[in-house]
Amino acid sequence: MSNTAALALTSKDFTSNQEVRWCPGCGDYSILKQVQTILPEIGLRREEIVFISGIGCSSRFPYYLNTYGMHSIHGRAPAIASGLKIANPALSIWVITGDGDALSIGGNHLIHLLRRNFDMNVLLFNNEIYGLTKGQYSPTSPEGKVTKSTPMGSIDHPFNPLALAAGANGTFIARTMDRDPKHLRDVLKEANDHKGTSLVEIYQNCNIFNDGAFEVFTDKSSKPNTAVFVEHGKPIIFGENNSKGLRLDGALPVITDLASGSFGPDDLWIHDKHDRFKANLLMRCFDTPKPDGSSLPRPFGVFYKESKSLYEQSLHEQIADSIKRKGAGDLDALLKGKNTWEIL
Amino acid sequence: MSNTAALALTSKDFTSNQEVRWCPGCGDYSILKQVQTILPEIGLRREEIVFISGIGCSSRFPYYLNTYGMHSIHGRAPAIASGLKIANPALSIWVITGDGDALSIGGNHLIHLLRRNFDMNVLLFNNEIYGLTKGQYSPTSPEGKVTKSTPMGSIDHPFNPLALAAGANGTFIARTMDRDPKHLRDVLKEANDHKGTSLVEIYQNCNIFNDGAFEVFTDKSSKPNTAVFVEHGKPIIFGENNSKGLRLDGALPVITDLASGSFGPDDLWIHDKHDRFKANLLMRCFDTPKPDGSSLPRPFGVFYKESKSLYEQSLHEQIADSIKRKGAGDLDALLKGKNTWEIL
Amino acid sequence: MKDNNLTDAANHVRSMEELKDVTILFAGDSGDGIQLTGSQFSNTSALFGNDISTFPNYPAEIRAPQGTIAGVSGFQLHFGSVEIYTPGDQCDVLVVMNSAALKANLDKLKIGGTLIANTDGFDIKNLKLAGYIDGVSPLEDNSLGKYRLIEIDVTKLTREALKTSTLGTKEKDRSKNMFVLGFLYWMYNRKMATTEAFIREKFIKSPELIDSNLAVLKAGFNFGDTSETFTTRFEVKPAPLPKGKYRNIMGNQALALGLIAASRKSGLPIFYGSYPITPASDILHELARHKNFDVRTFQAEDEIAAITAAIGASFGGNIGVTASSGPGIALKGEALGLACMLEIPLVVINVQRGGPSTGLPTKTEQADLLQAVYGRNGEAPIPVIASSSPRDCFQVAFEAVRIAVEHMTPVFILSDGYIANGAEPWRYPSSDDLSSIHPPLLDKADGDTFLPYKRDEKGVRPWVVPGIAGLEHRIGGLEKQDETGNISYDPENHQTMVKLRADKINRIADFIPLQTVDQGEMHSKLLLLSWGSTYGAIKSACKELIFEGYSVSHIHLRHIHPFPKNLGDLLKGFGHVIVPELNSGQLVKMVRSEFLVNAQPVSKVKGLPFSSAEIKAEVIKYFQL
Amino acid sequence: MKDNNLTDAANHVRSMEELKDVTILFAGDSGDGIQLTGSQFSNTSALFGNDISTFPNYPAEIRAPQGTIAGVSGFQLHFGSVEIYTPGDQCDVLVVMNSAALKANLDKLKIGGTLIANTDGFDIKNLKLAGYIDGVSPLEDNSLGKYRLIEIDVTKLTREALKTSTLGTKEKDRSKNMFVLGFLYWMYNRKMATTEAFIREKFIKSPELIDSNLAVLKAGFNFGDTSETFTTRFEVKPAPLPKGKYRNIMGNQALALGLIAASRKSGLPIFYGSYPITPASDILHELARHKNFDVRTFQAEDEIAAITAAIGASFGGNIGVTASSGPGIALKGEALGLACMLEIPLVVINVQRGGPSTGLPTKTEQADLLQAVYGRNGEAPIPVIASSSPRDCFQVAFEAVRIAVEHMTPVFILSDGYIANGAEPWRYPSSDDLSSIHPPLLDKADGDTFLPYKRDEKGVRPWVVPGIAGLEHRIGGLEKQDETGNISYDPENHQTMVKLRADKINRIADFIPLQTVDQGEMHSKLLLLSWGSTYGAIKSACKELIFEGYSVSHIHLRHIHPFPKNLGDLLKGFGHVIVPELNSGQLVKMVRSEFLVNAQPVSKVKGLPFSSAEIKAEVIKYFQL
Ligand SMILES: Cc1ncc(C[n+]2csc(CCOP(=O)(O)OP(=O)(O)O)c2C)c(N)n1
Ligand SMILES: Cc1ncc(C[n+]2csc(CCOP(=O)(O)OP(=O)(O)O)c2C)c(N)n1
Ligand code: SF4
Ligand code: SF4
Ligand SMILES: [Mg+2]
Ligand SMILES: [Mg+2]
Repeated sequence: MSNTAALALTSKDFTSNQEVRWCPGCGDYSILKQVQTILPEIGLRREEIVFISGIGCSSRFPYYLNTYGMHSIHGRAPAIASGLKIANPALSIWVITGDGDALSIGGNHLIHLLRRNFDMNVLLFNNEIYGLTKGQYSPTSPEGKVTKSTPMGSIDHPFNPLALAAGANGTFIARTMDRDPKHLRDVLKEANDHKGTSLVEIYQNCNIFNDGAFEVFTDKSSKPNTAVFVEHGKPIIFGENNSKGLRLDGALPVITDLASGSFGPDDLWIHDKHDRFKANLLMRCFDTPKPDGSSLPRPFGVFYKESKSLYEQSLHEQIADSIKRKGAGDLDALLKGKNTWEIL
Repeated sequence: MSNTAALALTSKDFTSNQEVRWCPGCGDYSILKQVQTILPEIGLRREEIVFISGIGCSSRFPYYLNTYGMHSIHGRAPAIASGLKIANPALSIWVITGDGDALSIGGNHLIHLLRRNFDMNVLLFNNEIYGLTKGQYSPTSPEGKVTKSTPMGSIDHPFNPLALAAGANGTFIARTMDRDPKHLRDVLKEANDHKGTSLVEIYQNCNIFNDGAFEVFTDKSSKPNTAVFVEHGKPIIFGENNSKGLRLDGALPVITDLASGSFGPDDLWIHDKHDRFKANLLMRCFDTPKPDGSSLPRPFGVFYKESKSLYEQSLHEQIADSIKRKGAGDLDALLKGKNTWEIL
Repeated sequence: MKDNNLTDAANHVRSMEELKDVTILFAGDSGDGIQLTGSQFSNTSALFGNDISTFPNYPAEIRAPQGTIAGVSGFQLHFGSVEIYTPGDQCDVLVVMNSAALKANLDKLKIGGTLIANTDGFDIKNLKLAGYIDGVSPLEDNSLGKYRLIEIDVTKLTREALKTSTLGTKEKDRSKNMFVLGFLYWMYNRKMATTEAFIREKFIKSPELIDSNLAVLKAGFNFGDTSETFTTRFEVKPAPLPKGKYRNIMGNQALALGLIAASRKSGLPIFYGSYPITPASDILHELARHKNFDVRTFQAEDEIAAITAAIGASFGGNIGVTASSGPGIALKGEALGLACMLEIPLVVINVQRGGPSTGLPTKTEQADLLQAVYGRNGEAPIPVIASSSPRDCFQVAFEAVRIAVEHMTPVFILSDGYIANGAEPWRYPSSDDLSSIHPPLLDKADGDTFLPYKRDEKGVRPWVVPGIAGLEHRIGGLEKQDETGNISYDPENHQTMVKLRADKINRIADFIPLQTVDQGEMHSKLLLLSWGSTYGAIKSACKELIFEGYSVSHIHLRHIHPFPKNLGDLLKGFGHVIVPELNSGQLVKMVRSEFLVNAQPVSKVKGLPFSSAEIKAEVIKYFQL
Repeated sequence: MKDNNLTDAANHVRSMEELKDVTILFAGDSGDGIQLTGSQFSNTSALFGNDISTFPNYPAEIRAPQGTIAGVSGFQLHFGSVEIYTPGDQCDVLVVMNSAALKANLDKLKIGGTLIANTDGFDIKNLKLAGYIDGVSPLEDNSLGKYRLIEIDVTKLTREALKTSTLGTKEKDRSKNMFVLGFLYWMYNRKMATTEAFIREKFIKSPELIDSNLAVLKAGFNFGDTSETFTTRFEVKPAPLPKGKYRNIMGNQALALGLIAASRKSGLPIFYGSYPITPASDILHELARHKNFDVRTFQAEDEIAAITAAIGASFGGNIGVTASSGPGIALKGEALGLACMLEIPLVVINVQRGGPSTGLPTKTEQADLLQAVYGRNGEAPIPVIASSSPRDCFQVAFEAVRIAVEHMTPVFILSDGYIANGAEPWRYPSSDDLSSIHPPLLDKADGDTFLPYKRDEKGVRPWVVPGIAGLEHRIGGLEKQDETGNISYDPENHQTMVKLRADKINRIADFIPLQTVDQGEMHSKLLLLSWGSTYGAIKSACKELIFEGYSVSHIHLRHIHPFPKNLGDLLKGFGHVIVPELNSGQLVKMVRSEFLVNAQPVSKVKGLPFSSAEIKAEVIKYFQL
């Protein structure tokens, strides 16, 4: 897999001839654009890249990229991608999935992919709704959500997708949003650099069936107070002109007013993406924050990263071992077996 | 659902006329016995209890209990139980499942059951192997496990079932073992008392295909050093004549020698089953401990308990509400609809 | 109707002309409110007493860019003073709100038909988006000479009508469709009361929008009335439908109502486990609105959870129902086997769509019949019944529950996208008209040992719901011993049980009506044998053919497995049998194998329903041989 | 063989008698090493040159309590100096290690047959466990007068043979089965070398066990030799099998080898995605042992992941294979539709078992045929081929890969539990004997725009594996435009594609052998038409019937979809057609519908194979009509 930095490709090279068919204003457009922007920067040729998706609005994604791709069936992209990765570990594989595709019908394949730790990237477009089927609630929709299928409000307690990924022993867990192109690009690149299954949850606005689901995080006025962007090794700071920070009181994250002066940056929680438990604390900051900053903000960024053996690598090592020990398979010997006799 | 303490039933009353068909020495026998022992003690009539299982050796369980039961299909017991609970919330429902049934093919149904929080008990018989199909590795088998399907050792990183349950927002998470009847009974009773989905992982020895998988925890000589039994509100103590304890150094559990005297019980980690993060620390004590007690022991007991609205309750409340608001459905009005005309 | 009606209409005398039936196709951008316009005209016509049939044709599931062909939404309405069986083959009137709508639908307009075009939708931008590359408007290049063209700048006239309104232009333009609707009400001499009432209710929260929409609606009507250009109005008298009370109903809605009615008539709650999928989702949406009927809807994590939850609910004494389409049905095979083995009531609805795989999710097809009959491991027979029209869905749902509950078996309902979204008048029954359903529930122990698989004279086992003292029992997916239900690996017992399960299903034939001939003689040269949504097209084709003197008959099946007992004998009465299906020939396979008749397929696999013209052509071709 | 052979043998003259063929059934507790004893005798006989056929019959999947009927394990061996097609209907010799084994199998012993009983297995405890409630031993109540009873206290003799050994009694008793084996080797005049070698290899790690087992084996042999009671020995000469090199092979093993061979002959690695299930798991176990053939085995989280991973691997240029049984196959329907739509190579193996639902997991059945042919949503045709015997599995697997790869399609292989675990001699090919397989791989852009769904003369699209510059493309489950593969909702295109996909499959008939008549004339009164594992029983029945002068022929299908081109014509040659199947009549449905012949089913659904006697009886019954 060539990593020669500059193949002199541009985002155009990654744009297919297919007309993009999302609703005007859909968050998917921004994600597509950012992906097309970083692909030329990660030093891969088009033919080395494969996008595998399930079914959903988001899953139309592969058709719009001029790489190899498969728009498969609902929820099964992780399994298909696993088989493909085993067939050819050299490929750079990107799984595109939605909150329904990944967490409803595809939940089992996702958690097994995460535990096996194939080297690939999973982009989970979370719009907290079933878009393609025209607006039923999804496993990430907030409780009480009124949709076509829940006229009196949904009664399911939603998943916390990142906590679920952590519970499944995911080795790279991150969150970003369609409305913050730079952050989106940075997280995608870091995900791509990770050797292992990188799960990136992307908040994506469905302006037709769930418009404004994430407005509190994306709206300029509230964003500073409601969204905190964590960086490895740096103190966790947010708020208007970084006036606030998070401190850890035991296992309890508390908001700290930096303006007051009673606490300085060194008193703050320094984000360590290698610390499973602190990462878990971040993922569990999940209550919808008040715009005024009086409540814990929703964290974005790379929460957790761990290095662990890759499934496809171990598999091919076993093949190599067995060839080393037994020699490359001899078909005639195999057909012959142990006990034979001849009739003359 | 009658809770009159003594219905004067005995474990005999809960024993069906079907001949038990597990291998001699299988851990399932002990679990069956303990279940038959506690059932008379939880104040329910036989007819109020339903056991729903999937497929696997463990899943034969319902046939041996003289209650209502269904031996369903592989992995689907949680979904079947959900439908049954909605049909009749008064029933006491027990899902019986194995590590393959629950975590391999049934993984998705399990995590969705946990997040929805139906009021039922899930007993996960974990023998770290596929017993019924004669010995392939399972999602809980340790890495490198040599089985029929992995002659060179398994390359899957196993699940940590309790961590997965926590990631899925389970509201009651516990671990016990076939070889400790009293602990097993206590945990089962507490699980039954919990209003919500109670997940109980039970270490179960498959003496035919995976004999001794848990010996280090069950064997008298090593048990004191390798297994720690946590109790809510009590310091975490283990070791030969309770000579050791666990202390928390930040998020790091450390073994403390109580004999030395430098630390007393009050310095120890007091188990709080309502603390999600400390519970998570316990669940993550997952490396196989050395018998000599030099490494962290494997915890047993009720790790986490949280109270949350029940799915079936919310569903029936919505029905009641809607009847209150619209009145009990009037079929003729429904058939008539809004716009009608008559032809004379 | 005869073409000349409209062409006559072209000479400039202000006159009122009577028509037997009219087909109008409303077409425009997804955003143009086409579906609303169409359904309003439909309701008004129905309430007026016409017989009607409608066919909404949505763009493919992903919203396509505005103004493009892919973004065109259509609503076809066929109404008349005679009985109507289909939404009409070709249209008398085509309403297009933009260039793409014209390009996509012109072929559906009869020669001499009326074309109403919103000129504002034919600017360069729209022309290009629609793929008129050279940017020349078809309205101007006299390419439309074969039609009666009515050009209206709807946008301009709408804005004018709202000069005084304080609304923004965007809001104003949203009521464009009302202008068109008003104009057509004038053209077909309709009252606007229903639509006015609808507007008042819909916009109850903003009086401003009520006023604007009413104003534009009226403006459209007056535009026809005042403008000199339009000289002819048309009249379509009420249809001589059977006496009774009527309403409009769509297929999926009728399925939901049928289930609720069956719930009432059996005294058991409906449990509906489902995972959303086009075009089945609306059943879930409809049922979720009727919780006050003790309907329990469960949006499951996938189709397997949906059906297994339904099985669990049936075990608990509810009527377990699940529905899906295409790939979602394929996922239910294993669980269907379990339901067969348990012998528990279950209704599985397949609202068929274009396949294979994800296929054509928004298009219609009948290609899942053999899957319904055979798509399981082992010998697992399941009754299969199919609905023939939107209103028939009510009867079929009711019948499916009856069979499932009274015969303790899963039952397959086959509907399809065409029926699901289509609408027609329904002479709705009163609850008393509906027969009651008798579940074989056993609610107390009768002394001697309880045998959960002991059968009654119908071959049906008792339904025992957890909670009853003394009847505790275990059921499961392994082969069971006759009567006791205990696990049994005995070879003879297995053969017995396979036979008992099959007999139980076959005996359902004793509890369903004998097959009737829908059209034509009991003996004729050619039989049209059909099932499902092709009913209307074939019925009207057959009617006309008989009228034209052909020796042809029509048999339409509701019960496909088991077949009605007399079907084999009926078939003997015909020289030849052809089986029109929206697949590559599936029912025809079953009939050939079952009755060894040389039935021949007539296949259409285009994601679209048959037109009666296509059926007629096939038959005439046959007679010319 | 004729019964009297054995009964003659009963008069007490020490003699050597020659037999054409013998059927021995070894039966005992799961723990008694029955399977090992049986397979050792089988190998020895095969190596000696007999033709053989074996049928292991394990207890149901859960280990049953020792000594009970449910715990009985059986191994039936049929060997002869003539060609052998089945494991034998009834046994000449029944070896029982305990009471339960006798009770469970006595009905399989011929009148006058030899019954070898381990008396130690007939104590009160064992009798009660076996259900001889009154505790009276059948060995003592003269109820066995119809048989030649040989009582041996195997346990006692075994321990004696090991007097000097330092092993514990438990270990000693474990070699009981060797005593029986040694005795039978004496009885049938066999060399023990193979078994001795086997013992030396098996216990290589503990010389003690080598010695003990060898000692007991010899003791058993000598027991026959020395004891006066046994006067007759039997001789079964080598069979006149075709010249060549032979080995024994079991069905699942042969499937694995066939896949690996096809991998070599196509130059593509095998990817095997599977989720364990009885009786298919052994294919996974076998393949996992051959990683040095670059076989990639993936134990997936469920059957859906197994097949979709295989599809992903095929997309990546591997030969994607998946296997399952019963309920596991039912779960693969949706993904099969995707593979159809993608037009990608895939092999799906169904080792059928008793159904429906979980059914009879360890028993055999042929009831998944129609599921294989029709069990998907939409028009999704897939080639279906079936193996007729353990060794035939090799050819069938190889053929399936050839079709999948050369025609870019998923292919169904139907095997069953009977074939999967049965063994027979196999004249194994050399790699050069195998034709090579030609995947339509495209490995570089040829200038003009690449069309992933442009077809060759066979109707097959190119296979382009990710990694090739200039050929980047997207595939998916939505209907695709002809040639380009882009998403298309065009009605005409859909019809075209449905037809193109069907034609491609139908045209495979041009690339498979014409159907031959296996036995009998091309024209006769009665045809036995069959498929799959019933081959042996029907072949031998047919042979005998023809020998006895009946006008009967036998056609056995390997290719079920598409049928061989000449099948229809062949069928015309027979007065009547009967179709014996281990289901309620499935192939018969296809044949009736396809060829309108009045073929009649012969059904057996007991979880057991046909005996040739049953087939003969059916035919004779027919001729008596
Ligand atoms: C087996 C199957 N079940 C159901 C569907 C219908 N379906 C298509 S996409 C979808 C969910 C879409 O939601 P999500 O995954 O969040 O994607 P989004 O459209 O929101 O991007 C569903 C239920 C299907 N295509 N296949
Ligand atoms: C759909 C389906 N797939 C596979 C199987 C085969 N199968 C039966 S049980 C089982 C797994 C058993 O393991 P586990 O769940 O751990 O139960 P145990 O036998 O160990 O108690 C499998 C793969 C099946 N019966 N059905
Ligand atoms: S429905 Fe929602 S998610 Fe789908 S394309 Fe439209 S805006 Fe985007
Ligand atoms: S195989 Fe293992 S798990 Fe199954 S019954 Fe035997 S010992 Fe128990
Ligand atoms: Mg979504
Ligand atoms: Mg297990």
